[in-house]
Amino acid sequence: ETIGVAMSLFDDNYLTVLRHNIERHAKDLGVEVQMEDAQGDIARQQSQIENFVAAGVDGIITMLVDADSGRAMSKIAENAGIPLVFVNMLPANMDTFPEKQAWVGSDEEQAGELQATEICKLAAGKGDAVILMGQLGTTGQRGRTAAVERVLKSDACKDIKVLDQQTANWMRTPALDLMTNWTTSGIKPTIVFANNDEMALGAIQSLKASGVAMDDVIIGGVDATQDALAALEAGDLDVTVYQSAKGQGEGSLDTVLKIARGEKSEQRVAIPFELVTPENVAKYKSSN
Amino acid sequence: MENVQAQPASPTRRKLPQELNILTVLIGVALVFELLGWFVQGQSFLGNPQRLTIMILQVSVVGIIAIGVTQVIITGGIDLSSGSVVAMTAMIAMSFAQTSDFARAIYPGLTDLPAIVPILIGVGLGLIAGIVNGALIALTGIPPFIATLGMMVTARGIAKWYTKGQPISFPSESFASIGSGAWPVAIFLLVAVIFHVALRYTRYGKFTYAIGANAQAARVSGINVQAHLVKVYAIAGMLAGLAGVVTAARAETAQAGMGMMYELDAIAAAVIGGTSLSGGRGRIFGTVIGTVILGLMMSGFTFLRVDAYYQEIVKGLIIVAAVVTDVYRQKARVKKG
Amino acid sequence: MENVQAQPASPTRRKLPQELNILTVLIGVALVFELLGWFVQGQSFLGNPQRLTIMILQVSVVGIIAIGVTQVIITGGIDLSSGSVVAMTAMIAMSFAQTSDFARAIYPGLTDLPAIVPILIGVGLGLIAGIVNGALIALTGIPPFIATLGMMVTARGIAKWYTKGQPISFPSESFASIGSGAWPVAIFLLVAVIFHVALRYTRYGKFTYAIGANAQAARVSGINVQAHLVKVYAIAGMLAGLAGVVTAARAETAQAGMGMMYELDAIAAAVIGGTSLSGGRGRIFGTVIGTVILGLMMSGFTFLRVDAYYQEIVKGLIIVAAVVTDVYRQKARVKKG
Amino acid sequence: MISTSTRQAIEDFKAKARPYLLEIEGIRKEFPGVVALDGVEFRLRPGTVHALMGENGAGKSTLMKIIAGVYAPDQGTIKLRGDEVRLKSPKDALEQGIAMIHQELALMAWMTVAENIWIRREPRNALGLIDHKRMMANTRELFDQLKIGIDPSAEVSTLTVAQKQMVEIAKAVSYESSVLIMDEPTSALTESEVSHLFEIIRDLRSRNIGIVYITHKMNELFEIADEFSVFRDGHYVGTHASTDVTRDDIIRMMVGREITNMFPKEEAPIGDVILEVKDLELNGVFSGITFDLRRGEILGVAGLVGSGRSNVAEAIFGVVPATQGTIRINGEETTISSPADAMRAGMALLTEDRKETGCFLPLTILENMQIAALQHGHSQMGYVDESGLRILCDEMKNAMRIKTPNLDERIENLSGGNQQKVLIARWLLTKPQILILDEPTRGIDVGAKAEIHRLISNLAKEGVAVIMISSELPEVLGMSDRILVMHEGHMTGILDRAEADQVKIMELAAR
Ligand SMILES: Nc1ncnc2c1ncn2[C@@H]1O[C@H](COP(=O)(O)OP(=O)(O)OP(=O)(O)O)[C@@H](O)[C@H]1O
Ligand SMILES: Nc1ncnc2c1ncn2[C@@H]1O[C@H](COP(=O)(O)OP(=O)(O)OP(=O)(O)O)[C@@H](O)[C@H]1O
Ligand SMILES: [Mg+2]
Ligand SMILES: [Mg+2]
Repeated sequence: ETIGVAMSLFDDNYLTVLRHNIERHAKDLGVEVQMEDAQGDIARQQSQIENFVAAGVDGIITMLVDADSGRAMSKIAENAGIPLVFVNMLPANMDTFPEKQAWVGSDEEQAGELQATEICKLAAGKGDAVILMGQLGTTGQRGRTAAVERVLKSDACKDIKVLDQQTANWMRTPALDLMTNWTTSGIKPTIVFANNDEMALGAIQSLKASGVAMDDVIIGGVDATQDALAALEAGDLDVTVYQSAKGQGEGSLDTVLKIARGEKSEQRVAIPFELVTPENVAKYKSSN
Repeated sequence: MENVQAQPASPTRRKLPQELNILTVLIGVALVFELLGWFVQGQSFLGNPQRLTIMILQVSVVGIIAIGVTQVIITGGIDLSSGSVVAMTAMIAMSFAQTSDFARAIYPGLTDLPAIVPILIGVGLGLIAGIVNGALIALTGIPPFIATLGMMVTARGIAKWYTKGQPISFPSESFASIGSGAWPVAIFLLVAVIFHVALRYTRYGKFTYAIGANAQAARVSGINVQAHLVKVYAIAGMLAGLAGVVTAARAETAQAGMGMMYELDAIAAAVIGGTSLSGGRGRIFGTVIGTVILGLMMSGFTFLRVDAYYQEIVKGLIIVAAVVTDVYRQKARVKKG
Repeated sequence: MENVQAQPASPTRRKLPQELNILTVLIGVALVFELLGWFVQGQSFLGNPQRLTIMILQVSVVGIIAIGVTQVIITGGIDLSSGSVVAMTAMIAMSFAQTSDFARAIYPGLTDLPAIVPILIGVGLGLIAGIVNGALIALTGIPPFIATLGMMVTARGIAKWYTKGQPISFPSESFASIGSGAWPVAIFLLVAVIFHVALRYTRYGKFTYAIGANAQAARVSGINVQAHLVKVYAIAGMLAGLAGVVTAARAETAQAGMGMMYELDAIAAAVIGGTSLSGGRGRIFGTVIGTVILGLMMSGFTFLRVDAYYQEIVKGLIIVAAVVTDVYRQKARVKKG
Repeated sequence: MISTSTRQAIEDFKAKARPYLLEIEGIRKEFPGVVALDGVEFRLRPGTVHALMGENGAGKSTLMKIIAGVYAPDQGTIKLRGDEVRLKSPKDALEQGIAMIHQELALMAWMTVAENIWIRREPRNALGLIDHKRMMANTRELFDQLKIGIDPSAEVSTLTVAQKQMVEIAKAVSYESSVLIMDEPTSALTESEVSHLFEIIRDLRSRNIGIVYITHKMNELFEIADEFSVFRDGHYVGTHASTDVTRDDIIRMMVGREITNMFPKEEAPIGDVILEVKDLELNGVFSGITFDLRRGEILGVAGLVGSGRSNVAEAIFGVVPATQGTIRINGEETTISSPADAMRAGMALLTEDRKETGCFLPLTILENMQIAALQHGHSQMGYVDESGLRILCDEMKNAMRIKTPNLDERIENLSGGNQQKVLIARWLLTKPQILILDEPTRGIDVGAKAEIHRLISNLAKEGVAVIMISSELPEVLGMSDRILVMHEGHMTGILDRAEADQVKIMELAAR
């Protein structure tokens, strides 16, 4: 059996781990996978799925570039009668899935919510915050930022003031520069919400360089990458959110194979996010 | 002077020099894929009509852009803004193509509009972006690279700002239909034919080549160089707008990240097809072939299950190899006479 | 022949024409931010020495690239590969800079190496990429745009393939130190001074300008144009490699997505600084100013808390405005004589 | 024509110049579709000036480029001082002592005069850095020696064509090479400068340097050359001492037929005034230009290099519009702010700089020829009548004897003279009422020159009003009905054909 896997972006750390989990699992099962990189481009991803159809694969797994493009992808697979499983990103057309299609993943908003709730608790509901956003317009950036903002509106956390929010394009160096620009402009946050770990690490580097004690700021990321876990252990990072790449990777491959073989399967397989703190970090060090 | 005689060149050589060259490159690449197909996959690469359609379908948007970009390059300029203009026009056109079945991203009070309205809005916006590019270049004299780089950043910014990053989705059926089936291919080929004729047989075309060959001489020959440049950039912008509409219709969604790097693919298609970046030389037919070569690569890689990690490396090498081959074949042709 | 006389130019005009122009643009932009700073934030923008350092610090990587790119543009070429070369060299250099405190991404058996090893590997790899660019351009005669576009795609592919997309982190202290503090700024300025001298006071420089002004004339003057072009692209590649090392050291991690679009920022810095894309004109000092203008914008936007969604729009407009101003001031200067 | 001292010099050196400085045999060079040279031989003695003569496209420049290492020959040998050499690049040639002034100006526009001259040989200080001061001083010294008055620190782009030419000459001389090739060095110079150049050449000759001198100007041959070789259609015709032959002999060798009249000026009926120029002024460049022009009249414009003749022509044609003054066409005041305006008013301008403002090098001959005509008609709703134009252009090509296999050849591949003919054809296709020609026969061979003169004359007869700027006094005197003379941006007089002669013109031009 051959499964086509259309990933949104190869450069992303978390997605790399996810990809490797799919590959590993496929090897164990003796299934052949063909990976494609859409480089963040919806149209390219669409073409890749069409190319899979033309190449006659037995099933397709896709990590969407954007949730809203789900409908177009669903149509292509439906017309060709090929099973399609969306992994990680929740497609906008989840409720109207045709047959032979499913979603395996975790809800972006949950990540932001877990992060914000924990930070709010650590900060005792008050402080000056900044938000480091991912690349503007991406589903992760929107979902996670929206969840953080929602949590901060709640009564328990409404004393946390957001001083500014800017994008650092998911990357470490831009986050480093952004944070430095903030501190020199008189924005001295005690709380940093970062849409992912890389940006959190950039912020940490900047704050350390300007002599801020890491105990004085609370910093949260998402993804639980190896770098982030190390930072968490060192006490620099305060919280991150684990998204089970293993669960999603294996789940998506299992689901698509089930559909392809005509076995029964769920259309919605939710794999929850998990909060990672210094207390439980050891458990995750070997997970991703 | 009676004995003034140059050896007459073979007459065939005159008609399609660059295009024939690049056509053989195209055939060469296709044959390599075909051969590998039989060896590696045990099936024909070209023998699958569905694949052939998809091959062109997936590059038709880049192709539409490339036709405009080719004209800009012939004038000796460059257009880096096309990819961003695709995003901007896709977003804005889509906001007028949504139906009331879903919540509208912008203009909640809007009634459902016929598809032609968002299409014209998209194409019109592209036209305006192109006019701004052209006017900047022609009137202020700044290099096209910078003017269109500015537009690239600005248009992308507008695309993001328009809905604060939110994508806009679920257009009306009629709007989506121009992106479905073989429509994008048809639009691409129609545009190609129109501008092939325009460049070869009209004054517009002759002036375009003249400006690229020697702008000063063009002015002295009575051409209004500034006005003409505005026209050429306007057309390139308009085609980018059209490409934006087609992409949005095809994906049934518009988002700010769309069309990223398309400008480079479009320029690559034009140059692979024999358009000279120093201006004055190039043909639409060549650009179409260049575009198809890009499509061929994308399909071929998936077909041959080339590891995605290698795809980019191989793609880079093929682009360079195609142009090198072309350059050498032209040199060889010149040698042979 | 006694009456053959060029109007002697006023002697001051010769010395720093473009740079002075662009310096005033820089001062203009800075003053606007300063003014807005007082009005909007109630504090001085320039009065903060830390900000001034950071302003340059965050663009020093782009600046290092821009110095190489400037030289390429002076020859009439272009280098689109720098951003990708940054990623490739960052990845590979970093894999030799890791310590045994953490698991190594590649080469698990390696002992800890002194920082100079990964630095030389990074710079050397950049050099090789540059030589390949230069050799392709000089020997096959394909346009620089295409050769370096090929390298752009290929080098990015290599960066991704190297660890199958995995980032590489935790370098040795000594390696990280060249990216910390004011080191990147020092490296940037040192490189700038070296190539300022090289361009102005060595034959290398004269040949570079000569080739850009008139390659044919350079050839008949006895310059080995091909060999020289290889040199210039090699230097640009080497500087991109150096930039890759500095970025990796600064971020203490290397990732395949690094350096994205840096080539455009570098080209913009060069052109804002007065380097002509048609070749033959440009100076390192101008490029340094152009780089600082980019840094000023980044800092300024954050300082003024410009909404993230507007920033790109404003950035695009400023780039265009800077170059337009420059063009007009130059025209005015020419008018005055 | 030949002074006794020159004759003496020839005898002297014939005796001692046994081993040739340069010997060339059996050279063949082919370009796509054209055999530029075939079985060519050529020998140069030290201490002589050896002129190369031949029609446009005969292969003179190509042969010289082979000697200067620019092209590699397909066949044949080059011997330098008796030893066979292979010149792989201009660098090789320069290092072997062969320098060349190229027909197409080869300077780096954005560099200074000094940088252009010393490129690759810049003086360096103890640190190995370039010593700009010394470079300037060296340039000044060179210029003083050659009596050239150009600022060494000026950017080449600000120089006039003539000044650029002088810089090229100085640069070539500065190599102190033993073989110096000059490919039409005087095409952009006026008489006084030419005689100055000849002084330089004589000085070089006395230092035993071998000079190859290409020219289309017959009188220069007699004045400066010791011997000359003739080429025709890429073949070697023969070598003679310049004392042995007459002008007509040479022309016969070059063209293979007689040319009886160089200036076939025919009386044309002079009609009404068509163009009136009054007090035309361009700030700081020229002022007070007033004249009128009648149908059928040829108005010659003479003056020294840099006197502003080209600027006036460009102002009238709207390339750089005048800042003051009026232009009337057929009695009506007309504002001309761009060449398009001028063309609408029935004007045409053949510009002086073929490469910069004339040719579209990457385009074909056909495309080059038809471009101006496209402004008026030849198209319907933008759709160009290509076949109709092709017939017209083909006629032009035949009428003007443009040497090319066909119209789809790139103009780039034509010889300079043939390019010039294509440009003239371009403007004739617009059927102008007023034709302004700026150095129309620059770089054109005698045969073609006579043809162009006949053409101009015929046009005048058909009622076209012609303004002809020329630095060749015989041409101005031979062709014009009246002659306008300029000096440093001012008109210094208008002479009638009857009263004009060389002396009067020079008086007005140089005062
Ligand atoms: N680079 C080239 N490519 C193709 N054909 C060429 C090239 N250079 C010269 N030719 C052709 O070779 C022939 C000889 O040209 P060449 O320039 O040597 O003539 P010439 O004797 O110098 O003429 P002129 O007096 O006009 O300068 C011409 O027919 C010309 O068209
Ligand atoms: N591009 C330029 N920049 C500055 N000065 C110029 C430029 N072109 C011409 N000039 C000046 O204008 C004056 C007239 O030049 P023009 O070329 O009209 O003279 P000309 O009589 O036609 O000489 P030529 O024989 O060289 O054609 C000269 O003094 C020259 O220095
Ligand atoms: Mg010649
Ligand atoms: Mg003139």
